[in-house]
Amino acid sequence: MDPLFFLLFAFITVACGVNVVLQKHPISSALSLVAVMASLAVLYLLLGAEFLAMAQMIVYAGAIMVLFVFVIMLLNAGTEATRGRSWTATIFGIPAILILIGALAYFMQTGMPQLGSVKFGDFRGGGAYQVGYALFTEYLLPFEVTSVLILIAIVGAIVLARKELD
Amino acid sequence: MDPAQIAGILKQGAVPTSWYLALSAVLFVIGVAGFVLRRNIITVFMCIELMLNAVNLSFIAFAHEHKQVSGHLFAFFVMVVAAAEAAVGLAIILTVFRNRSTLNIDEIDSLKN
Amino acid sequence: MFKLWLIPLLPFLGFLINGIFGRKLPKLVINAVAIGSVVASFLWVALVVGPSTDWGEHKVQAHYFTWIQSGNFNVGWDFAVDKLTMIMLMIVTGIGSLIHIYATSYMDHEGGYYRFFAYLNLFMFFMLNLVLAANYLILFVGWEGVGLCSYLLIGFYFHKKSATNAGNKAFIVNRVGDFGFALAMFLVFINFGTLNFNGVFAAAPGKPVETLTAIALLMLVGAAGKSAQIPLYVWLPDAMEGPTPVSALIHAATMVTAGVYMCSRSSVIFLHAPAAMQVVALIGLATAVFAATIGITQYDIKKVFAYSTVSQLGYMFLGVGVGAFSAGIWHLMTHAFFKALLFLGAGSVIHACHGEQDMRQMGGLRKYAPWTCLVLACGSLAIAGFPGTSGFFSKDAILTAAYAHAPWMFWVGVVTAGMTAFYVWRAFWMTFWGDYRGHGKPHESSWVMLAPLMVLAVLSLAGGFLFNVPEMLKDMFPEHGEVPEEHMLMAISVAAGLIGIALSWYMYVVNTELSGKIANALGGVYRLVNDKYRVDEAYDAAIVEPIIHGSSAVLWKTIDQGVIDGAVNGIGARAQNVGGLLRRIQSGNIRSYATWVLAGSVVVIILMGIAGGVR
Amino acid sequence: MNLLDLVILIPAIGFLAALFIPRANEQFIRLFTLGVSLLTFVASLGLATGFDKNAAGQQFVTNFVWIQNPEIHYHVGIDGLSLWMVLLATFLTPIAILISWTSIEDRVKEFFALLLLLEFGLVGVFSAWDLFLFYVFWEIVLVPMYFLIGIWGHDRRIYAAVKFFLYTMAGSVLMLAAIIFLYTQAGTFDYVTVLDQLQSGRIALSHLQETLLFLAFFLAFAIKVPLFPLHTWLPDAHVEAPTAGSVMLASVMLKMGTYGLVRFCLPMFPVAARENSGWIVTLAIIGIIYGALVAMVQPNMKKLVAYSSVSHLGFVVLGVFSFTQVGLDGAVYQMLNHGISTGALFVIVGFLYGRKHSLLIADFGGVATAAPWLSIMFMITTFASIGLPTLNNFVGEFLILQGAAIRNFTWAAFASLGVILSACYMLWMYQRVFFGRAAGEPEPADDHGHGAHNDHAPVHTHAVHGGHDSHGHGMPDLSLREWACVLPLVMMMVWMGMYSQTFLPAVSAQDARILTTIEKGPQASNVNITPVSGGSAHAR
Amino acid sequence: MPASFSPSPDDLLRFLPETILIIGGTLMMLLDPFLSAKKPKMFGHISLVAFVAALFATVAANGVPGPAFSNLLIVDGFATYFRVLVISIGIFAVFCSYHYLDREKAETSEYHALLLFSVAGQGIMVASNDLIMIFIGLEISSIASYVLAGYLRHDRRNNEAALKYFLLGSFATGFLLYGIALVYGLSGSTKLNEIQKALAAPDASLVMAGVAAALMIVGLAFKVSGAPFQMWAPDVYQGAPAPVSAFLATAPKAAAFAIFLRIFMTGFQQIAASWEPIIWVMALASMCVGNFAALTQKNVKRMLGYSSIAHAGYILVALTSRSEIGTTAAMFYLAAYALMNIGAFAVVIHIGGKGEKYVRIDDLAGLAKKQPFTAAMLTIFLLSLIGVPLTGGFFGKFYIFRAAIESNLTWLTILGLLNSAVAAYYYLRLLVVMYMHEPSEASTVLEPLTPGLRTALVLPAIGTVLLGVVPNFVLGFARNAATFGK
Repeated sequence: MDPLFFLLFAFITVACGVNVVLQKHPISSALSLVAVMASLAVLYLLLGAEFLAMAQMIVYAGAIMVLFVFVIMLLNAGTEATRGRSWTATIFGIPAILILIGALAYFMQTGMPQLGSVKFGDFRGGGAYQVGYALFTEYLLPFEVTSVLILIAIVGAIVLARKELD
Repeated sequence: MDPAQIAGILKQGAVPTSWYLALSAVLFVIGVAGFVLRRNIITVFMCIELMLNAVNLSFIAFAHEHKQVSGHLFAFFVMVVAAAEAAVGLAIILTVFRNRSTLNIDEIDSLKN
Repeated sequence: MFKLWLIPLLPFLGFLINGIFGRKLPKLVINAVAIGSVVASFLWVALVVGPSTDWGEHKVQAHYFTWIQSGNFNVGWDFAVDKLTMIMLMIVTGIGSLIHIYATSYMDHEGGYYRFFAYLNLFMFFMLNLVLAANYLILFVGWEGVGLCSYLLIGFYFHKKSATNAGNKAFIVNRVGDFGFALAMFLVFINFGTLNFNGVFAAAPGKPVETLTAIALLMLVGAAGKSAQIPLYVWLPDAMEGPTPVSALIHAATMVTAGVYMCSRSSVIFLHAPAAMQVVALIGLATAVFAATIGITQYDIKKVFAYSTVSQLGYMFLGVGVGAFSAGIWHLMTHAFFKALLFLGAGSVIHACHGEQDMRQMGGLRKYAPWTCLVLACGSLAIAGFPGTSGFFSKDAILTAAYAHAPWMFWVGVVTAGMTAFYVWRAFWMTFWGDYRGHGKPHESSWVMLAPLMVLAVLSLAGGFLFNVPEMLKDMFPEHGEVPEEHMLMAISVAAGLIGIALSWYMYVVNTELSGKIANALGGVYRLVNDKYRVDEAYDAAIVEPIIHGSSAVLWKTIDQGVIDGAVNGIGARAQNVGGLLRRIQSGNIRSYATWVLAGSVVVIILMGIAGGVR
Repeated sequence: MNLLDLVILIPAIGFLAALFIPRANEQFIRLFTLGVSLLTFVASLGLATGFDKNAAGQQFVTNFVWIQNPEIHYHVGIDGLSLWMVLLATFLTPIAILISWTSIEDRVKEFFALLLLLEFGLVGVFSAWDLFLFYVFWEIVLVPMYFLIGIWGHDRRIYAAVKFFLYTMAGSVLMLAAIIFLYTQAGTFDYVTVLDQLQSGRIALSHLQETLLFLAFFLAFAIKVPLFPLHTWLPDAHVEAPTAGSVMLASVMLKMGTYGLVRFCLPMFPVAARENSGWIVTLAIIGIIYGALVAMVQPNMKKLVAYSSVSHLGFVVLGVFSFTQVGLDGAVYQMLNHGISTGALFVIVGFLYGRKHSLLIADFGGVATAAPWLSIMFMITTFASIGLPTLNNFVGEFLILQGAAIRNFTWAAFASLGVILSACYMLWMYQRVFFGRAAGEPEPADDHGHGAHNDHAPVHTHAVHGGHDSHGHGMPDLSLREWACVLPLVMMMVWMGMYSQTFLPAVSAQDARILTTIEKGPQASNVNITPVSGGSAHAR
Repeated sequence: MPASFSPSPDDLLRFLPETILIIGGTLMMLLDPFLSAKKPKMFGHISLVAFVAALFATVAANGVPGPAFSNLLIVDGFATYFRVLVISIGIFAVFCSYHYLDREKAETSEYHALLLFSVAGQGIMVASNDLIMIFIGLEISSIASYVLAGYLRHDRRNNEAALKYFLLGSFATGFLLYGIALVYGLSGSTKLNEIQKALAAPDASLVMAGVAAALMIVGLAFKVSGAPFQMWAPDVYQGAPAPVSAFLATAPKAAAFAIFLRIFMTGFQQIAASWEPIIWVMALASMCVGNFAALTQKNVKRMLGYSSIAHAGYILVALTSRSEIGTTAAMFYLAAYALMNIGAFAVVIHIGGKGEKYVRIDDLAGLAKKQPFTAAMLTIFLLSLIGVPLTGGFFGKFYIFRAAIESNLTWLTILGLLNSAVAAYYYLRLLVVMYMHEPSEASTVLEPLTPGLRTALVLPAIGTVLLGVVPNFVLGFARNAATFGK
């Protein structure tokens, strides 16, 4: 079953990912991105990351993407203009992307050490308990420090988006 | 990887970790491609999220490989970072839009040469 | 011992006093200082050094201080007196004194009076240095120093462009000669390890002929510059821009003979380099003829004497070249007498005619300036080799030696002697006979001017008897072989002189039309000679102009500013171009930036992946 | 703290102190900097009197660690080579200050302070015995000169200043690379140690390495000298610089290059120096002739003098690379001579500029009438520059040419052409500037002659119509201050020309040591060129 | 390492500097309602106090060196050195900001809070021993910087700078993060010493390690603005408010170089042979791009942006030499670089005027006549940037090239030195304009130097000269720190 699940959701992920890029209207891209995240959450689950799968759905697909959609609506962003001005991006961009994926594939193919395989349920270290325990012991510092990150985000948003400086 | 191998995997019922990694790589590159090719700033920003998600998948796949929880934590931190970035980034986009009334990334090029 | 340093230093003090304070001094003091210093020096030479010097082998040496010392290159400020030097000292100080006296009157009305005497004293200092030197470098000090004074005095009337031009020309042409002299010194030091005359001459006979020939030829270049020989004679006629006493002292009697002195001084080297000797003789002879032909056609009285000087210097070189060093020196001395006389006389004539130098504007002056006429007649006789005069003896000595060396040289010399007599007497007739053709009323010069002239006139006439130079110098230079036909030769040369005088008398007194007819008949040839063979023009066209235009157009404008600076600025411009290109890449477009990041990362990833795989 | 330290420190302290003087006190600033520079000069005279010319090695040494790891020493001292260079710098600085007394009106404080900084750098360059320290001073010198040219210069000053800075910088960075490389080999910057290790073979350089190191040092020095074809910064810098700048530049700074050649290039890389001497000498000779020819056709006096420097310094390089005692002595001596005589040329050209605000030869004429003493001083300087015996340049040039002739007679022959040409351009300039009559000049002053006999009418009649007193105002003779600038220089010319024994023995002794070390060089025997010293191959 | 809920006092002490900075920033937000209307300058004072306190805390923390927080952090000489550096830069940034914010009427608590947070993030970066910690520190620093770059939100230049910085920064972070992920996958840890061990294992996959390192190089090179990842730098430095540019050009760069050094000199030392050529090329490219593109700039800020690229190139040369001397050199150079750049930007702030109207090079014209002191200070900084002896810039360059030559990077050295000669040209242009041109419009409206800016000029100037004349006091410390505790 696992491979089928994987392939299914991998297909959804990639398809939606491509859709994010291909869609002309940002709102479509955003919805595709939500789909990517959702299918990724499933893959996380397959990898035994229960907590993260939930977090992915709640934080990412929920909070962050809502913010995106909100801003898109707020700015009333329409279909993106077709006139592009970057020759560099068009001429070098696409070949570079192809070479990048090729290179990554080649090196992963040749250079990756022998890895195991994933079977649903063979790793149970990703539950809320384990994650929580690690967060408050070994990873206490980053956990606390990320709070600063959130604070900065708040301050930054205030600085940039509030109505008037006075 | 030839079809026979794939068939073997399907039969066995276990997915090689490298498939996840490959998926991650593909997703990453899609993100990169989107960044380079799209013109709407918000879409471009979403492509960055795509890249971060791709990396998260790698982290979790490797966490599974090493049977460690730390990889999950990394992914978790990345999410927090992504959230903070999203807040700040969207605020920046907002100010840009207020001043220029455009979201076309190609039109934001007054600082140059 | 003899305080040799006093000899040059006295005039030098005169120079300092007049040079620094002269502006504020009355003329009387200036005269006293200028004349006094030179006369004192003359007296010191004549009364103290001269008599005490044993006229035999004895040689006075004095070392004052080390001038330059570097490794084994050691040059001291050394003086030495031997007989040759003694003769030169007498000539220089003696004639120098006379000319100083003459000049006090001649320059009486000139501006820059003190300046003139300061320069003149400085000249004496350097000239005495030159003859007193005991090594080549000190000789060279004098050599260059007299060049400097020559430059200053030729350009004495520095408001006149022609004067300063002439000064520059003199100095620069001399520099060409000095170039040769300096190279000669380098060779001397390389081969002898010293520049001292004693050391060099002692070792010279043992050195290879090629070396000595090279040294001698290079010295000849130097001598040719200083003594106005072909091809470097061109400066001397122009040097007549200077005041006449200068022409007499520097450009006739003393400085220009320094080349002859130097060659004689180096006789040991020359004698061991026969090929060089031959060259010296040929150049001397060629110069003698060449300058004489020009002299025939000139109308400026000083130019005539100037070419005559060149010609006579050629004689001296002929003497040196054929090995008759003492004859050369003899002629040097007699020439100093009569040529100084001629120039000073010419000065007197010019003075009489209110500054006129063109002989066509003179004539009949014997009535207005009888004394001048008389003394000039003496000088002219002497230069024409009239029997019994000083010129007769010295010229004869040279011609005899030339005959012994190669008869054809004798014959050329004789022809030259005839021409010399012709043009000098031509000048004489044109000046003193006929009717006065100029403006104003000519007048006789003052006694201050005439007195030195008379002394010189006596010397010109009797100098040959009084000072038998070959006799004095006979131990210094090898004996010259006797020529059997000596009297015959003497007669021929005297005859040539007389014919010259007679011809000139006929052409310029009896049949004055004739010269014009001949000139017309000769046409182009005459004009060529009258234009001094257009050598100056040729030099200008062949050397000066190409150098100046080449330097300006090619070296400066093209190579310096075009190529080198162009390359430097070009590098700058290229750098800015590159900068401009890089700035264009920096388009401000976020997507292009991202593309660069992407492209960069692709390259880095591939390289690192490959490198990592290789280990 | 010995005397040399004082000589280095006094200008530095003076510089800093001058910065704190209120800028309104202009006269005080002038006096103060003059006082400092004179004090330095007096102190440096003590160096000359206390110097023992027979002792090997450097004297007045101060050596302590400045920076640990990499161990960089403040190691200064002087030997026969640097002694006179130091004195040259201290001698010319007061003169440079004096000539700027009235001509500098803008930003007086900065100007005079910078001159002191320049002096500090120059003295430092010539006395440093640590490679790093040397480089430090070498670069420090650039800064004040850059400002001197750029701020107080003439019309194209900025171009000239930047060109000067970049040219020098481009050369010196390679020297820095070479210095660092030597450090990695020797483990020290101390020049004595480095040299010792190089000579004893403890640092074994490959042939290629030695050549490259030599070239790196050589390039830096050659630009500074400047050697053809790296010279084009010089005319620009000279022409545009204020007089004091030109003087210091020509007289002292150019010597940094030649000094470097003698001090560093030769002893450290004897083999490379000898192998490369052929083309170097060729360039030097080209420079001699080329500089002279180009000087001849310059319409601008300063440019003329600048190109003449190219020519004269070609002689110096020739002397250095003759590898003979005579040539080397002459080269070092010629550095001093050129400093004095070219310095004086610039000083007087500066006077002329101050009077007429032009540097073009064509704008002058007849100066000799109006300002006889000025003309006489310039005449002496001119002849010194031409190389008239009894004046200083002759001694140097003769020794150089003699040395070159010992090594290769053809070199001397070609180089001697420069002596002829120098007379051409200098005299021609002198004639056009000082002789003749200035345009519109009236009858000459009473004591200056036009020949009563010879002087023909045109000049007279033409001149009568000129303005009556133009020359009296426009071209005064030397003032007392100007005398104070020129007279010491002229006296030095005569002294150095007449009695070189004051200076040469110290130089000679040091040169002899350098030459011996060169001949002892570890690989010297492998090379096919036999070293020649003096004329020892012949006579005796 | 046994996991525990309560960190030890030593752990807390080792993290004290950042704690102080964060508390200071938070405190500022709390005090905002009381101060912002009446005494906005107080915010500056408070942040100064916080920075100074953090500086002392750094010194205190250095007294108890060692790892903290389950080895995520490490306090060693290296960390202390860079902490002191970034905190000092913070102090100077505050001094630079007083006048600027006053002029722009934009004195807020948020500005100073963000500055404090940003420095805190850099402090975390430099003291981290773990890639994930590094990442978090980097993001704290970066996100705060993004906001600061766009601080004057009504200014179009600020907006654009912020957007570019943000988008491209995030893009590059993606690469960095991907690299971290791969490293984690290969070694099973993100701790640098573990990575080093894992890579030393005989069966380690060096191909993937290379790819991972490559991705991290991309991310880090972006942060240090090494070519070809430098494109953002000129735009951002030009667009951001001048004091922020001063800060951005120095502190994040120093911190980024610190982690660059730490990661590549410890974690990736095993595969040094493969990254050295890459950095070699990158160093050269940075020097060339920076210097050549700066040649024709007209805007001072932009020119300084390009110059910072070139200087990054020099520091990359030090990295290329991958020796302790090289690390020392990079550390020293960063200090010198920070001082001279802050100083140069301070002058730009001074002459800029309201709305940064006068930031063209020509606006410096005649500065030496109007304000000789300011001109003299800028002269010191420019001479240091050129690399004239007796300045920190020179000694730093010298030390870098010394390291390079000792590592046989002769050609890189020569090219680098030639580059520094090219660089002299555009720095000289500033000197030319300042000293040799007649005063322009900008100088007529020039205000006198305020005490804050004066401090921001004098202290760096003194520092620059001290680094050049007596480099030992910094050099000695850097040399000990460069061993990474080995």
